This record gives sequence, C-alpha cells and structure tokens, in this order.
Amino acid sequence: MTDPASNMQDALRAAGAQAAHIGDLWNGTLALCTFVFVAIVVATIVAVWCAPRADAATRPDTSSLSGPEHRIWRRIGWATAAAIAGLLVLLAGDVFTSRALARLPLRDAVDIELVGHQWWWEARYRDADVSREFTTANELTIPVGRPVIVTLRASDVIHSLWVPSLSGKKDLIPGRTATLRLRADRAGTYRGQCAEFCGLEHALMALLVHAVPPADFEAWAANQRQPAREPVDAAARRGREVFLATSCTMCHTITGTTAQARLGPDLTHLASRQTIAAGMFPNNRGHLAGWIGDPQALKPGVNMPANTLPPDDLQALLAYLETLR
Amino acid sequence: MRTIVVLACVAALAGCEREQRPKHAPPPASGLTGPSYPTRAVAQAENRYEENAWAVSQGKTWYRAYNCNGCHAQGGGDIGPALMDAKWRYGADPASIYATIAYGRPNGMPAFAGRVPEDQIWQLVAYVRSLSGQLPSSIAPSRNDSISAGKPEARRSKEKVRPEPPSNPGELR
Amino acid sequence: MSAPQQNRDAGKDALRRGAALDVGHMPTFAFGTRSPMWWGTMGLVAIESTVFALTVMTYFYLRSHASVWPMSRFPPDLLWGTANTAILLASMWPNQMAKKAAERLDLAGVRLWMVVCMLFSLAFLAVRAFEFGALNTRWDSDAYGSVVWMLLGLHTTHLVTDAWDSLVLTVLMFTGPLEGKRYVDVSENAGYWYFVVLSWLPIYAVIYWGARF
Amino acid sequence: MTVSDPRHAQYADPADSAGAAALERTWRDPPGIVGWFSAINHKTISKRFMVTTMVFFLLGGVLALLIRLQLAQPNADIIGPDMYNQVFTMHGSTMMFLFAVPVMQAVATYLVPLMIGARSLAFPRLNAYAYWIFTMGGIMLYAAFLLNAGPDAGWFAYVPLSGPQYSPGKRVDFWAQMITFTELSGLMEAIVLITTILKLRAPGMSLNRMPLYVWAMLVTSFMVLFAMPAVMLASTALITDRLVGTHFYNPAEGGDALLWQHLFWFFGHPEVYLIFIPPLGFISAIVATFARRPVVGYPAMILALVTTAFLAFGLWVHHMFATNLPELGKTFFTAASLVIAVPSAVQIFCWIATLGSGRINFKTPLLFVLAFFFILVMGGLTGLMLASVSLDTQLHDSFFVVAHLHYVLLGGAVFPLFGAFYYWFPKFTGRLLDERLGRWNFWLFFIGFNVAFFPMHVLGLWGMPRRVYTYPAEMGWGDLNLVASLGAATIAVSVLLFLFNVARTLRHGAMAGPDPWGAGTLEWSVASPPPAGNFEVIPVVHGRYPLWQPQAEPTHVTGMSNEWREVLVTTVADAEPDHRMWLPMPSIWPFLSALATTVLFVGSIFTPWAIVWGSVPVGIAATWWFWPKRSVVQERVRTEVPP
Repeated sequence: MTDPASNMQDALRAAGAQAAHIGDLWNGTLALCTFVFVAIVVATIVAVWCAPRADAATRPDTSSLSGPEHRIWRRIGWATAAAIAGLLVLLAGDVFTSRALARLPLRDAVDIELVGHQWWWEARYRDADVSREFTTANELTIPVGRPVIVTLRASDVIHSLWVPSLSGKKDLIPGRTATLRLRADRAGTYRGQCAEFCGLEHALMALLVHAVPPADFEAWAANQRQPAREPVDAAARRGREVFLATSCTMCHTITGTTAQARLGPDLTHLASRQTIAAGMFPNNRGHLAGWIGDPQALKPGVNMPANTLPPDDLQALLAYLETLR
Repeated sequence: MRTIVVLACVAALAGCEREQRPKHAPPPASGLTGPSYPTRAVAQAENRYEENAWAVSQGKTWYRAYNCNGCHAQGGGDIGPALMDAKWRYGADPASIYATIAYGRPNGMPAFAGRVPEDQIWQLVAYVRSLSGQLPSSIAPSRNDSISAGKPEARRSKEKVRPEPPSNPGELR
Repeated sequence: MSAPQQNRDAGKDALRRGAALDVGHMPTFAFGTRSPMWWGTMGLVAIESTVFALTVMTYFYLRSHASVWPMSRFPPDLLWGTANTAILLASMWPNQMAKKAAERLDLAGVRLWMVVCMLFSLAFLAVRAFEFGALNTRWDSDAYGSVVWMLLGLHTTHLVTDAWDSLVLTVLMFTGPLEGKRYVDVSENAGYWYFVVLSWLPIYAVIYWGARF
Repeated sequence: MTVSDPRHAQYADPADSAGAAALERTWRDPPGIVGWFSAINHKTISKRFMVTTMVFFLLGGVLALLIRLQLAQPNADIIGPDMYNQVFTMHGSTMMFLFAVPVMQAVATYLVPLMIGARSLAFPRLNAYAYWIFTMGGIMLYAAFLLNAGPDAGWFAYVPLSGPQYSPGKRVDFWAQMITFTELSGLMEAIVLITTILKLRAPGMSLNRMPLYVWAMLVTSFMVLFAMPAVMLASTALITDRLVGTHFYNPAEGGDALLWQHLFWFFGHPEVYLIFIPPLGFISAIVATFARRPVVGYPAMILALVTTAFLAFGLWVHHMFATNLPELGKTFFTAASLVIAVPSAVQIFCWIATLGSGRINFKTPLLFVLAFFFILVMGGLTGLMLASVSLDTQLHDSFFVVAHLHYVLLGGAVFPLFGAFYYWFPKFTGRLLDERLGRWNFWLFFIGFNVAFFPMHVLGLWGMPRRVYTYPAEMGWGDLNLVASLGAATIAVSVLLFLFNVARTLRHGAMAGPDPWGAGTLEWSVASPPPAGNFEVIPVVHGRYPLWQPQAEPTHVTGMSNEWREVLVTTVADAEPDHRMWLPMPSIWPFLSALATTVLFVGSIFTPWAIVWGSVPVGIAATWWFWPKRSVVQERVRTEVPP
C-alpha cells in the first residue's frame, strides 16, 4: 500500500494529457516573462548606474518642458511595441492551449459524478445500465489512457476539484453543474485537494486518484459493485451488530445491510481505500479507532460526532470494518 | 471614543459565547442520561447550546438530516405535532424536549437515544425551541439555502408557551 | 448666457495690479457648474446611478436564470406605480420654478415653490407606501421578490432623504439666516431632485413592465 | 539643508507678516477636547487618517505573522482552524479595506490641496465625517474580532459559505457592515478630492499643468465613484439575505452563488487598481525630483492612467476562470487582462527613460521606488500568467496567487507608499527621516519580502492551495513554508525599524526647510510643516514645475480675506479665477453624525428596525451640521457680491 508521500500533487510533473498541455504553456510563458523581467531590471539598473550623480541642490534640467524629446520617444515606442508583441504571443499561447484542452478525445469515457460536501468527496460512477452504478468516497480509481468526464456538483458550499498532476481545477458550485475532462497517461496515485475555501476543514479535504491499467480498473469496479461480504468470524459479525445498533446507521451506507443513510461517506468497500477522513489519514486499525472515537480531535468542526463505545464493541466494529474489502 | 469601545465590549460579551465554534465537541449540557428518566422533567436543565448560534444551526442540520421534517414538516406539523406553536404536550423546557427526543413519546415519536449522539440531541433541542421563537434573534438560525419554508427562525416572534395535558397513550385523536 | 461664457468674463474681471492678481471684487457665490456644490451633487448622482444600474443588471441577471418570471404568480399592480410616476414627473415643474426663482435671487418665489415642492413630496411618499403593498410579493418569497423590493427600497431611500433635505432647506428659507449661498443650495437641490425623478423612470419600467414581458 | 532660492523667501517665510498671523488664527483648529473632535483642517484630519490607517497596517501585519507562524511547520497546532479562519480573513479585510485604499486617500487629502495651491479641501466637514466613519468601522471590526465574532469566510466572503446557513451567528454580518463603513468613507473622500482638484486649483494651473500625482488621484477618485457601489450593493444584498431572509444568493429560490462573485469582483478588480494608481503618482513625483528633471512624456503618462482606469472595469471575470462560465467569454477576459499591461508598461518605460536621461540623487525615497521596478514588474508578469484561462486553472486559489497578489500589492503600493513617507515626511513634520536607518529599513524590507513571497510561487506550483490552516508533513512543503515565515519575520523587523526611525526623527531629526529635496511642485514652496492656511498668498502658476521654472507675472493673488476661511474657486479647464467662496467653520456635528451613523449601522446588524429608529438621530445630526450660524452669515452677507 503506497503511503501518501509518493503521491504526486505537482503541476510541473504532468501525468495527464490536460496537465501536459498546461505544462507546455507554463514553460513558454515562464521563458518569455523571465526574459521581459530581466530586460526591464537590467534597463533600470543601466539607466540608474550610467546617469551622473546629483544632490538636492543640483539645478533641475527643464529643457524637456520646452520641446519634445524625439530620441527618448522613439525608444519608448519600440519598447511598447515589443511589449504588445509579447502580449500577443501570450494570448496566442493561451488560445491554442485552450483549444488543445477542449479537444481531448472523449470516446468511451468513464463517467463519474462528484459531489462536494463539507469536507469530503462523494463519487458516483455512472453507467448506462443503472444497476452497474456504484458509489465510493474520497478516492477515485480511473483507467490509464481512457478519458474521464467528472460531473461536478456541490451539496453545500463552493468547493473546487484540483488534481494538479492530471488537470486544472474546476469549481463545484451549488445550483450549477460543471464538468471536468481529464485523462491519466501514467499509472500512479495522484493527490488533489479542495482549492476553494469552504469552511473549517478546507485544509483537510483531500482526494486521491489511482490511475491503474484498464484490466485492474475493471476488476476494481466489479468488486465495488458487489454488496458488502457477509462477515465470517464472530468478532466481525458482532461488529456488524454494533454498527447497526449505534449511531453509524444514521449517516453511513453499507449496501447489503439495513444501513442506507447518505449523510456520510459510503462505507461498503471502506477497506479497499488507502486513506480515511477525506484522504488525510492512512486506513489502518489505529487511525480508524482514533477517528471513530473522537473525530473532532483530528478534524475539529467536522460533522461526524464522537462515539463513546465500550472498548470490546469498538474492537468488534473495527474487525467488521476491516472485512469491507 | 474609549467609552464607546468599553461599552461595546461589555454589551457584546455575549458575542464570545454566541460565536464559539468547536475546538473539541463540548460535553453534553447536562447529565440527564439513562432510560429511567421520568417522562416529565422536574429539574429545569439548562441547555448551554441555546447561547451558541453555531450549535443551533447544527441542530437545524440534524433536524433535516435525521428526517424530523418527515413527520413534523418544517415545524408546522404533519403526522407529528406542530413544533412552532405555543402548545406543548410534554413540556417546552429543554429537559422535557430532550426526554421526548431521546426516549420517544406515545403515538409514534421514536426513541433516538443511542442512535443520535447526545450532544446532537441537545443541539436538536436548542433548534426545536428556536422554531417557536424561544431563542433571541441573534442566535436563532436565519433562512436555509433551500426552498423557503416561511419566516426564518430568527424572525419569528416568541410564542407564549401554554402547557397542554398529554393525551392518553393509544387514544385516537 | 451659457456657463462657459460666464467663466471667461469672470477670469478677465481679475485685475492685474503689477505682480498681483486682485480678486477682491469677484462674486462670492455662483450657480451651475461654477459652484463646487454642483460637482459634489454630480458625484453623488454618479454613485447612485451606478447603484441603480447594478441593481437593474442584477434584476435581469436573476431573470435570465429563472425558468418562470415573475416567480410569484402576479406582477405588480400598475395603479399606484403609474400614479407615482405621474406625480414625480409633475413635481419637476415646481422644482424648475424654484430653481429659476433661486437664480433670480427672488426669496418670495423660492419660498412659494419650495412649499409646493414639499406638498408634492408628501404626495409621492404617501403613494409610495401603497406601491409597496401593490408589489404582490414579499421580499423573502423568492429572488424576484428580493430584487424588486431592493430596487423599490433603494429608490424610496432617495425619496425620503431628498424630501428631508428639501424640508430642511424650505424651513431655512423661511426662518433664515439667509445668504447668497442658500440660493445655490436651492438650485442644486432641484438638480438632485431631477436625478431622483429621472432615475425613477427606468426603475419603474423594470419593476412594473419587466415582469410583464 | 534648505535650498537658497530667492523665490522661496517670498512665500515660504510667513512668520513675520501680520497677514500670516491672521491666516493662522483663521485656519487653525479650535482648542480643547470638543475642539479636537471639531477639527476640520485638511492637514489635521489627514494626519489622523494616516496614523489610523498605519495602525491598521500594523495590526494586519501582526495577523500576517500569526499566519506565517502557523504555517511555518506542517501539522502545527499554534492556532486551530476556527481562529486561523478568523485571522486570515481579518488580515485580508484589514489590509484591503482598512489600509490600502484609505491610506492613499489619507495621503491625498494632505498633499492635493498643497500641490494645487489651495488653502483647503472643497468639503472640509465631509472630509472629517468620512474619517470618523472609517475609524468607527475599523474599531467595530476589531471589537468584533476581539469578541470571537471576527469574520471567518475570507476577505471576499464567497456565498454560500458566507450565507445565512453556513455562517451562523453575526461574524459575516460584521464583515459586511465593515464594507458599508469603509466604502461610504471612500466614496465621500472621492467626491471631496474630485471637487477639490477640479474647482480649487490655483489660477493658471490648467489641466495640462497639474502635477502627475494630482492626475493619479483624480483618476482614482473617478474610479471609486463607479467601483465601490458594486460592493455596497453586494454586501447589502448579503446582509438582507442573512437577516431578513431575501434570496439573492439562494440557488433553490432563484438566486445564484455566482451573482455575488460578479458583483464583488466588478468592484474587486477596480479596487486593486484604486490601490495601484495613487502609487503611480508617488513614483512620478519621486522620480522627477530625484532624477532632477521632469518626467518623460506627460501626456503619455496621463493617457496611461486613464486607460488603466477604463480597462480595470473590464477584467473582473479573471477571478472566476475556475467556475463553469462559458469558455469563449473567459477568453475575452484573458485578452482584456493582457491589454491592461500595456499602459503600465508605457509608464515604466517613461520612468526608466526619465532616470536614464536625468542626474540621480540616491536617497531612500528613490530606493523604495526602484524596488517597484523589481517587485511590481515580477508581480505584473505573474499576473499575465494568471490572465491565461488554461494556466489559471492550475494556478488559481493556490499559493502562486498569494505570491502574485503580494508582489503587486506590496511592490506596487506599499513600497512606493514607504517611499512617499520618506519623501513627504519632512513636509508633514518639518524633520528629515534618517538616511542610514532608511537604507537599513529598505534593504531589510526588500530582502525580507522576496525571501517571504518568492518561495510561494513554487509552493503554488507544487499544489499547495490557498487559505489552509495546516498541511500534511509528507507533502514536502514544510521547508519552503519555513523560509517564507523567516522572510515574514524580516519584514516585521524592517517595519519596526521604520517606526523607530519615525519616533527618533520626531524628537531630534534633522530640521528640513521648505524644500529639502529641491523639488518642483507647489507643496515645496511653503514652510514645513505648512501653516494652517497653507499659502500666505495663493500663487499664480505658469508651468508644470513652478519651482523649477522661471517666475512670471503675476506671481500671486491678492484680495482674499485673512479673517474668514475664504478660498478662490477657479474654472475646471484653465483654472481662471471664477469666484471666492467661504468654507464652513469647524464643527462637532460631523463627528456626532458619524457616531449616529455608526449606531444605525451596528444596530441594523441585530435588528432591521434599527434602520428606522436609527435614521432619526442621523437626520437630526446632519441637519445641525448643515444649519448655518447666524453670526457667521451676517458677516458674510455684509461682504457678499452676487454673480
């Protein structure tokens, strides 16, 4: 299980077609702007360095008030023309890049509907056949090489989906629907974060995108479509009783059980995810226990309440949650 | 100029309490737990959440999230009784409402103790009291980003509470 | 004589006495664009017309997003709004008279017409109260109600402040102390009144007819 | 070190003549506590305004240090998320609304009358009222912040987070009401400045002889008139949404979340140019004086200012490139955002040409201006990067934007502002700020700034979003954040050095005569600090740099009363004398009207009825403010001349 450190959240190391286009534009713009910056700074230094020194008593030279200074004017004219030419180059670069971004081929794209909540992501993999649709949270798995159309909707405030290694960001705005088209060209795990300030835990609202070969994607999707497995050993079965008896069922869904609430993330395949709490903590028994016991300690202000379970119930619940592959 | 600032501080000290967000979830307002609690509260438990605007707005979130509006509508009443009027069958004080939510009432009010965590029940209690204008307008929630259900709680005038004897369990009204 | 022509003559009035420019005998108050008060009022007019323009743009922005407009069932009744428009347009007449009287420094004329102006302001403030009732929507019913109440509310604020300004000025013209500058104030007040009336015309069209087309 | 120039003696030294003593009595502020609150002399109000805005600058700076302390290390827990959200919102709101725009107007209310040869601003009482309203707005916001009710939805408070459902309590209401205070003050200052510049110029100062700084303030003030109403409408709609349940921003009832962004940024982008254009005026004044020659291309500079002003209204959607607006529309705003770089480029080329063809007097004001060429140019170029839609989708709302905005705001406004303080401090106080301390202050500021904000470009590209109270350790952002925090500490040291320099100079700095820098504009023709009535005799202007050009006949104006606050009103285009006007006397009523307005505004946060019963005291106070005093009127009628 790769730890989050190797995740790439870097706009300069593109792993997707869209980020690559923008990366090219970035390199060109950076070069042009650096040249212009150096030119102006050098011009200023030369102008100030070569001019003779003076002090407050030096008689001011007011010759320019009588007649226009043609020589200086010609230089300023050329400099302005060069500036305008540079701006046109930038404009052209932007227009061509936008066209390239818009022309991403979308044949047999994966259709994901992403809903932003206050401080986690709900993802629903759509399909022509509704029975093949499934819901997951905070982590997306996408096939390498196949385009992905992400339909963005917000359920409360404005969020913004930004996975720098794959593509630019797009806002999720309540009352509006946006779409983001991207494609992963290299396998790997790419990390993204909410980029529009959305309240107390805006900083800890991350999203992992696993780009996997198409065959692995199909296997993963097939597994996601299955309801939760029946727990075999006694501890897991007791854990399920605890889950269904306490407040977990008020917010979470585990398909295959009576828990069907959609306030919190879908936990049907919780154990198949690398992280918990919107990509913030590794998904192991220790963090899970700490999170269930007192989520406010890890993410103050989050809507999940503290659960004061007796220790053996908690251990049983953890055992059950770990069976939800 | 200084007097204005001092006055502002003193008058607005309530502001600190009103605006407090959770560093950690504050412990439940009072120790009223356990099923053996009598149906009509004797002790007037004081719900600290009623001075905290953030907690009352959380109560409004749970009211919709746990489908209280399924029976009580937006407080106007449907299958369940209206919550925004002055008639209270089981007591209008926080402790009685806590008991109603936690341990249920005859004629269909389910018991949520164990399902809904305790501090969320206290937030619901604070919100339910704001439905009938019991809370000051600076604390009661304003409108939601949803279809408008009449006046926001902050703009409602305070209902004069008239206790109503509980109907006999099982009696068809 | 047009204002620019006046300026040129005034400039020549300043007598040159050797190294100095003597302005001791020049007038101590002036009407129209010559007076700083005109520029202050025009600044205010620029600000408020921008607020009105942006609110009208908000109206059409929200309307472009709505599937059905007006979102409440009925558009505003035309009676009170149209009546008020007539009263407001008519109120420009006493204002013009007051402005002319002020520029003639005719105190009796100013007093008469300012009182007539005050009667008009009472009339349209009263009618405006009925207009709010005839909007057929509450401010908190939907976005349509909100923007219509905002438009009418903003204009009403101007009616109230303008009525109060004119009342204070009218009382001052009767009780004194009076000086030349007060006539300039009457003239500028009339100018601001024109703005309040003329800015009502597009708002009237938007509130009353915007919901009908 | 005063410049021995015969022409100064004639105006500069009023001490001995009787007329000057009469003028001093006429224009000075009334004594006593009530007198302190009744003062309307433009220099008194302006000094208070400058001190108040600098206090807010220091408060904003402390908040910035708190932010950098929290972000110095990953997973730090120095301040929790709730306090951090309040701190960064207060930092943004303080710097943008309580410091940047008002300080430019504060400096202008001091300098504009002096530079155009006038004895006062056009509406002195309105100027005092605007100052009081601004101060009370700032006090209200910080009182709310100290009572844990500081705004926490960001300095541009996007709806629906700042809406009634997701911002319970009164926090965002205090923010929205602070907008009402500061924009009301800004709009009134704009009216005062426009009327002063157009109607009170000294005879002979036609529009093409006005100093470039006065042009910059005129352009800025006109922009204020058309920009600020947008945010007043937006914040009023937000307050009604939050308090009385209107639905401007409620998507479920016909409202729209992007309506707020359109209205706010239609004001927001012109606002950053309101902050940027006055410093262009500072730079023109400083470059001319320290290059010992007039600025190259006077008409080009003015056209550039006006073009920037118009274009500024046409590019607000580049703040909304990440939303789902149509792509073609966004490309139009990309083009507009690129074109606005041209007028600024022309100005920079003109200044470089002026420096190149002049003789350089290396003093601290010029150092701060030279920093502009380094920092603002880099900020402008990163701005061009953000202007492109596709690049912006990677850079928007990341730390790259934090770096860009600080480069343009500090490089474009704060550095020239410090240069302006060093340049005009002798005129304000009569003492020269110490050069050695000034250089230390400059270099610490320059180095600290670049160390603090350049790494943020890289952090932004590495995917660090904006406004995060912490970040995981394994993201690799810790080191650059630590460097940025050290840079911020260096800036703090340099600002402390500036305060020390000011404090030391006030007590025993070198005495500066009327014209320590040998400058060319009118404010250097009067004593430092100027007498209460500014000019003993109002000068007649014959050129763009009156003190540099040979004197011509007539030299000054006579016939103005020294016993009454009389000013000469001149025509707009050619500044020919038009008529004399008496300005109002000092009065307590502007302060009381501001107090009544504050009660109305703060009351309306808690109940809408406050607008009704609150407007009665405001109406009464305004009427007393307007009502003429019988004794003064009788005196005026005696010497009245009809048009």
